[in-house]
Amino acid sequence: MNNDRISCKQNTHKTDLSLEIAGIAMKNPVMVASGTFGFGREYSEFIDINNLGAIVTKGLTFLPKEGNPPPRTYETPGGMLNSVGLENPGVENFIKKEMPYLNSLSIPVIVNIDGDTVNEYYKIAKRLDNVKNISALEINISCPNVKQGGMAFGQDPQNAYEVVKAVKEGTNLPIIVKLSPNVTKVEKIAEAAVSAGADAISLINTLLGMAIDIYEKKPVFYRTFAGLSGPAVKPVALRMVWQVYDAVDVPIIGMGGIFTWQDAIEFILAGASAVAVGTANFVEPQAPEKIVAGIEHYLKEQFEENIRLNDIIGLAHKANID
Amino acid sequence: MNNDRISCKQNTHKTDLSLEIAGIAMKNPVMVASGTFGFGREYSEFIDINNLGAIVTKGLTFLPKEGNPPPRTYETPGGMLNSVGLENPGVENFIKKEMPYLNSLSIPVIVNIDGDTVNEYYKIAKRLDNVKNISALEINISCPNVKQGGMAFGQDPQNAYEVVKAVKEGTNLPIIVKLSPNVTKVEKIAEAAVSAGADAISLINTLLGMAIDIYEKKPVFYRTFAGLSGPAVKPVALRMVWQVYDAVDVPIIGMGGIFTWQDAIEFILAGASAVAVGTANFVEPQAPEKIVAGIEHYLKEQFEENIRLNDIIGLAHKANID
Amino acid sequence: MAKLRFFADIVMNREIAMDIFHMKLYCPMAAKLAIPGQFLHMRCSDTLSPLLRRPISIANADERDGTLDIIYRVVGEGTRLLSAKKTGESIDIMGPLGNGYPIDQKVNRIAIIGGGIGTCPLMFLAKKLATKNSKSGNLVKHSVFLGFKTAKQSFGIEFFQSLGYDVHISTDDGSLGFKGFPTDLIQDYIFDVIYACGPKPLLAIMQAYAVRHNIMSFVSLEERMACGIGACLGCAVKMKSDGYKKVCKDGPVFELSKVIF
Amino acid sequence: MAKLRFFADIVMNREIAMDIFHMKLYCPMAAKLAIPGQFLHMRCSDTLSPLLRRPISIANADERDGTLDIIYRVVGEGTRLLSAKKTGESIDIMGPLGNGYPIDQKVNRIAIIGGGIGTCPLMFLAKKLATKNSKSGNLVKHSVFLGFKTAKQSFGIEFFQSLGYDVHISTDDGSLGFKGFPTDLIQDYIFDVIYACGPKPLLAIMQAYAVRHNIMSFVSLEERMACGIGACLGCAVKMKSDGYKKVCKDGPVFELSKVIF
Ligand SMILES: Cc1cc2nc3c(=O)[nH]c(=O)nc-3n(C[C@H](O)[C@H](O)[C@H](O)COP(=O)(O)OP(=O)(O)OC[C@H]3O[C@@H](n4cnc5c(N)ncnc54)[C@H](O)[C@@H]3O)c2cc1C
Ligand SMILES: Cc1cc2nc3c(=O)[nH]c(=O)nc-3n(C[C@H](O)[C@H](O)[C@H](O)COP(=O)(O)OP(=O)(O)OC[C@H]3O[C@@H](n4cnc5c(N)ncnc54)[C@H](O)[C@@H]3O)c2cc1C
Ligand SMILES: Cc1cc2nc3c(=O)[nH]c(=O)nc-3n(C[C@H](O)[C@H](O)[C@H](O)COP(=O)(O)O)c2cc1C
Ligand SMILES: Cc1cc2nc3c(=O)[nH]c(=O)nc-3n(C[C@H](O)[C@H](O)[C@H](O)COP(=O)(O)O)c2cc1C
Ligand code: FES
Ligand code: FES
Repeated sequence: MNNDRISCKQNTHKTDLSLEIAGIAMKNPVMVASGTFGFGREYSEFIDINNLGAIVTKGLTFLPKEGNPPPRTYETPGGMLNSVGLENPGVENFIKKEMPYLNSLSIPVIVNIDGDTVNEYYKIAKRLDNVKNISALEINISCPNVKQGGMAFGQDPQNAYEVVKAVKEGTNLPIIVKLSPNVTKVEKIAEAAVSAGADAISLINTLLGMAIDIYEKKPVFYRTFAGLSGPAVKPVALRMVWQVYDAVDVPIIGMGGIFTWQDAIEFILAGASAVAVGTANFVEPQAPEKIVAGIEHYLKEQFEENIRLNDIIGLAHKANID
Repeated sequence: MNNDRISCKQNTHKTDLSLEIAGIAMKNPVMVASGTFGFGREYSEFIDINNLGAIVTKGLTFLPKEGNPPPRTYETPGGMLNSVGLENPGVENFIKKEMPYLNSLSIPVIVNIDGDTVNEYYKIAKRLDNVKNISALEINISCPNVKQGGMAFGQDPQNAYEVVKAVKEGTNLPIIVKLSPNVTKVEKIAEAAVSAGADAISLINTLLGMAIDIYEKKPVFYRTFAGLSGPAVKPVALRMVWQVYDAVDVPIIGMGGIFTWQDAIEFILAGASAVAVGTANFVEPQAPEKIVAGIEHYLKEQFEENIRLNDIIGLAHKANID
Repeated sequence: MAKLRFFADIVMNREIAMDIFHMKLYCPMAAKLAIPGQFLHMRCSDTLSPLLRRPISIANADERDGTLDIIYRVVGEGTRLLSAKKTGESIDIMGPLGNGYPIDQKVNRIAIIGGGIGTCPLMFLAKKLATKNSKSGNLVKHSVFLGFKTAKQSFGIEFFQSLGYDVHISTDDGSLGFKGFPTDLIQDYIFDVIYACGPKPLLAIMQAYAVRHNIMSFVSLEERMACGIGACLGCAVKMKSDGYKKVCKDGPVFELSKVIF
Repeated sequence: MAKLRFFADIVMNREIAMDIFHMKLYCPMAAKLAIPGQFLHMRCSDTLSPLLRRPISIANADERDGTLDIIYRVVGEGTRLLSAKKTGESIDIMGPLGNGYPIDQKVNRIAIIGGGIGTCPLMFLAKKLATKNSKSGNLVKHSVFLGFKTAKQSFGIEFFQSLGYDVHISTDDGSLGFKGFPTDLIQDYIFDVIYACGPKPLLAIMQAYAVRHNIMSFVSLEERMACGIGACLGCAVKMKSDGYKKVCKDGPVFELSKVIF
């Protein structure tokens, strides 16, 4: 596979974690996953957000969305289910109330967008196109917790193609397409997204799961199904990153169960140019910062001087070929 | 949905756990999952196997199979990956060396079968057709750990249909079809299997996952991918049982991460007539026995007298409709 | 920028009633910041099981000796692991989190009403109110109404008494005090402000009562939490207007009249 | 039908060398059944993390006082949790499992060779061999070759000496005994039977040595395990003929000459 998916700005440090994905310049490859970090503000009491590679916002819809009735979260072995249902202030309120804070950050801001229809995706993209300080859009075609749209777009290559195409028409911003793991062949969806113009692929969104309250004798969640995330899903996420790396030539942002720097390295060796930390934030707010430090340490310990992050992306595929 | 998927033999006890699935009479709904219980002998030093509802053997191929190189197992958060690769003695050795012990048990014996080709499935089914004391065949169209066949049959409705059809031609034994969770719409595969004559559906087999050794910088497993099982996958398994229950009218055997009786009850309320315990056996050999006791206790505590297991299968679907 | 995340030393952890534990933590910074109604988001294990943190109310905080108290009931895996922790171990906490009870009202007659483990945040509240009243020279007697399942699970009674409150007790089985619910007892009195915490049925009755008598009331709510700080939108509770609020960030204390039960 | 599953009481659990712990368990039935080379399959936590059991060799068993000893190195989550267990707690074990070393050979010169934590099963073996020899009046001196990373991680030396063995020590860094590997030391001697346990490179060298000198040799192998009893086929090890064997059931002890490394 190719090594030039990301171009690294070389600097004088021995280990250079900086990279550029789809035109987004990041000082390290560790982002936070959409929906697990609000619009950033809340975690500023726990970490220095400017230490992250990039921030990804909670999913936005065109109009405000109230979200699902409680309960919205439920713990499972090694993971959790969520059914937030894309509660969000809508694109206008976002621009008015959240962008000012995001503008104050020195790191790239990636806005996660979601729609019920292809046209809604188009409209949000268009509206965000001329907003300053947005580095890229992440198209969520994989949300399992809404009545319409969401995951359905991510389960069929043709649907995925159309959404991406529409967003491309609405904006000049780089486009990251976020895939659903609830498919037979994730690489087919990735290929469709890339052929429609995706500049990068992110995966995985949550696995579709559920829980039943055995005393109430009914599903825990109002919408019956909910999204599974956390360490439990890591082996599946890693496998899908591997498959997509073999299938497409755009950079991959890997996520799903990343808790430690060792997890992050697994994703990078499998083919992810960057990683995103989701559920782990809830348990260990410093997880992203610790992961940055761990990656740096790993590079220094395991490779010769002047190694670039770039050099180890997808490295495990080569071992495999031998 | 219908209540007559299973017919319960009423007896004088207050809680009657006995049931009949696809013509297999079981004294309780707790089975063990294929590949986690060998051919039964090993666990006889830890539990009284005759207390189980039924035993399901390790997957059999027509000829002996050596299996995959080590490592074959790997622990993950709340679960494990395996890549055994269907090591088994082949159908003739099975009949000669393993059936005598299985004959000595008083519970139904279900034989799990696997093939590289449709014809191999047919041949095994035919060979086992006239072997005494086999209660049913479970067709594994979902093994992720072999080079050919296996899961590929379970990821496409047409392929699934053909395998089941062929097995039906080879045998008069009841047929359970074991589905792969690595699909976009599991209910479509279930429908295909039923239309080809499946008498019952079992699910889920393992989720396709992987792990990378960050110091060796290569995949942990020789075949790169491996199968994820254990509590981590339970929410996904439960969701799929729910979906298949809504789609087909044959009994369902639910499995995937069942550890406690509470887990088993969740599956039953979601629509499983019986459950199978897999990975949990490794950790808690008495898990199946404890689950039987727990189900009995739950029925007594939560329902009025004379409740039958039958009455609560899929119960959570009704709550949902209200 | 205060980082609200600490590794606190466990000074004490012992069973004070059936399945109810009292843990004292040494954590000067958190003790200094804490106000009644806030909670700690606690990691119960350093493994991945259980995964998420557990929210537990602050039952007391002593700024001078730098300690925080929590009182919790063992109900599942997380609280079971908490109860197994030993003096001298340290524990990973986020907090104090949430908004806390407003206590600046100039009022005469205060009622505090709690059910079971809901008593915990009310203890800290009672202490702050008592301090405030003694400072302001306000000597009006305030009332506390507490309900427990059974005598064996009761706790905190002497604490409220020692602060000078008029304490009314009920138990479901009549093994201590009135047989019934604390809401049965309160119906005879009238107050200027009510502070409540407890199971939903209790709170729903109190809501009706407060609306009927037009009493300003504050309630601390519970909901399943992931982040505990307002980032995941996981702990939604529906309000009569304004849609969903977050228990962890907008609450856990809300105006009782606004909540939909 | 013996049920090989017990809740054993922890009699002792303490660090005996850097990161190396010695745990003594009270479990009369298992102590009675155990033979050298067998292992216990231990649940390190009563939560789901870590999920699987961990195989640990039996380092000693005393039928009279009903105890078993294990010695383990803290390398990951499971062994870390083991090391945190306290006297008086109980622990869930399956065992004794596996086949054990054959010790019925009528031989004069025995070599025991171990590397690091591989020393553990050899301790129990040495004790059994010593008992057998003293019973049979066989007074030939047997040799033990042990290799450790560094002096601080060494253990068991006095144990072998007290049993009357001729003990040869090496360390990777020369901080104790010979600087190098135990395989360097053994090259000067000739034996009738060799018992080995340790890292793969050590075993591979020993295989070459044993084949060259045509010495009957037994080795205890390690492989990742799920069930530990032969049911999952997870712990495969390739043999020169006969395909894969199961370390847990067919082993962990194998004839050294038959193993493919
Ligand atoms: C703001 C707030 C303050 C609280 N204060 C106290 C207190 O002072 N003392 C006390 O004993 N308990 C208190 N609780 C309840 C306490 O959080 C739960 O009892 C605890 O999380 C149960 O965890 P577990 O692992 O033992 O139980 P499990 O049932 O195994 O927990 C499973 C999951 O459900 C969640 N959960 C279970 N019960 C509750 C609940 N009642 N509310 C919210 N989430 C729940 C857990 O956090 C966990 O994510 C408070 C809850 C909230 C939201
Ligand atoms: C038959 C047998 C006897 C053993 N006897 C001893 C002993 O007496 N003392 C001792 O310290 N160690 C012994 N080991 C190794 C011991 O099992 C591992 O060190 C231990 O499982 C590590 O668990 P962990 O959770 O601390 O490490 P982790 O690396 O976190 O474990 C992750 C997984 O890998 C497996 N694993 C890790 N290392 C090994 C290994 N070397 N062999 C097999 N599986 C491994 C674990 O069992 C677990 O499933 C023995 C292994 C076997 C197979
Ligand atoms: C509470 C919660 C809310 C989420 N909301 C969104 C969202 O709005 N948009 C989106 O694309 N993904 C959303 N996700 C998915 C995560 O971004 C991420 O893809 C997933 O959780 C897997 O990563 P993890 O295992 O590290 O959490 C959400 C996940 C959680 C747990
Ligand atoms: C080690 C191992 C071997 C397995 N072998 C088979 C097999 O031969 N045939 C089969 O149909 N399923 C096989 N499975 C899948 C299980 O039967 C079961 O479907 C899966 O593990 C999910 O259940 P669990 O989470 O309870 O383990 C195997 C699973 C494991 C862990
Ligand atoms: S728990 Fe995350 S927003 Fe309240
Ligand atoms: S560990 Fe299961 S067969 Fe050896």
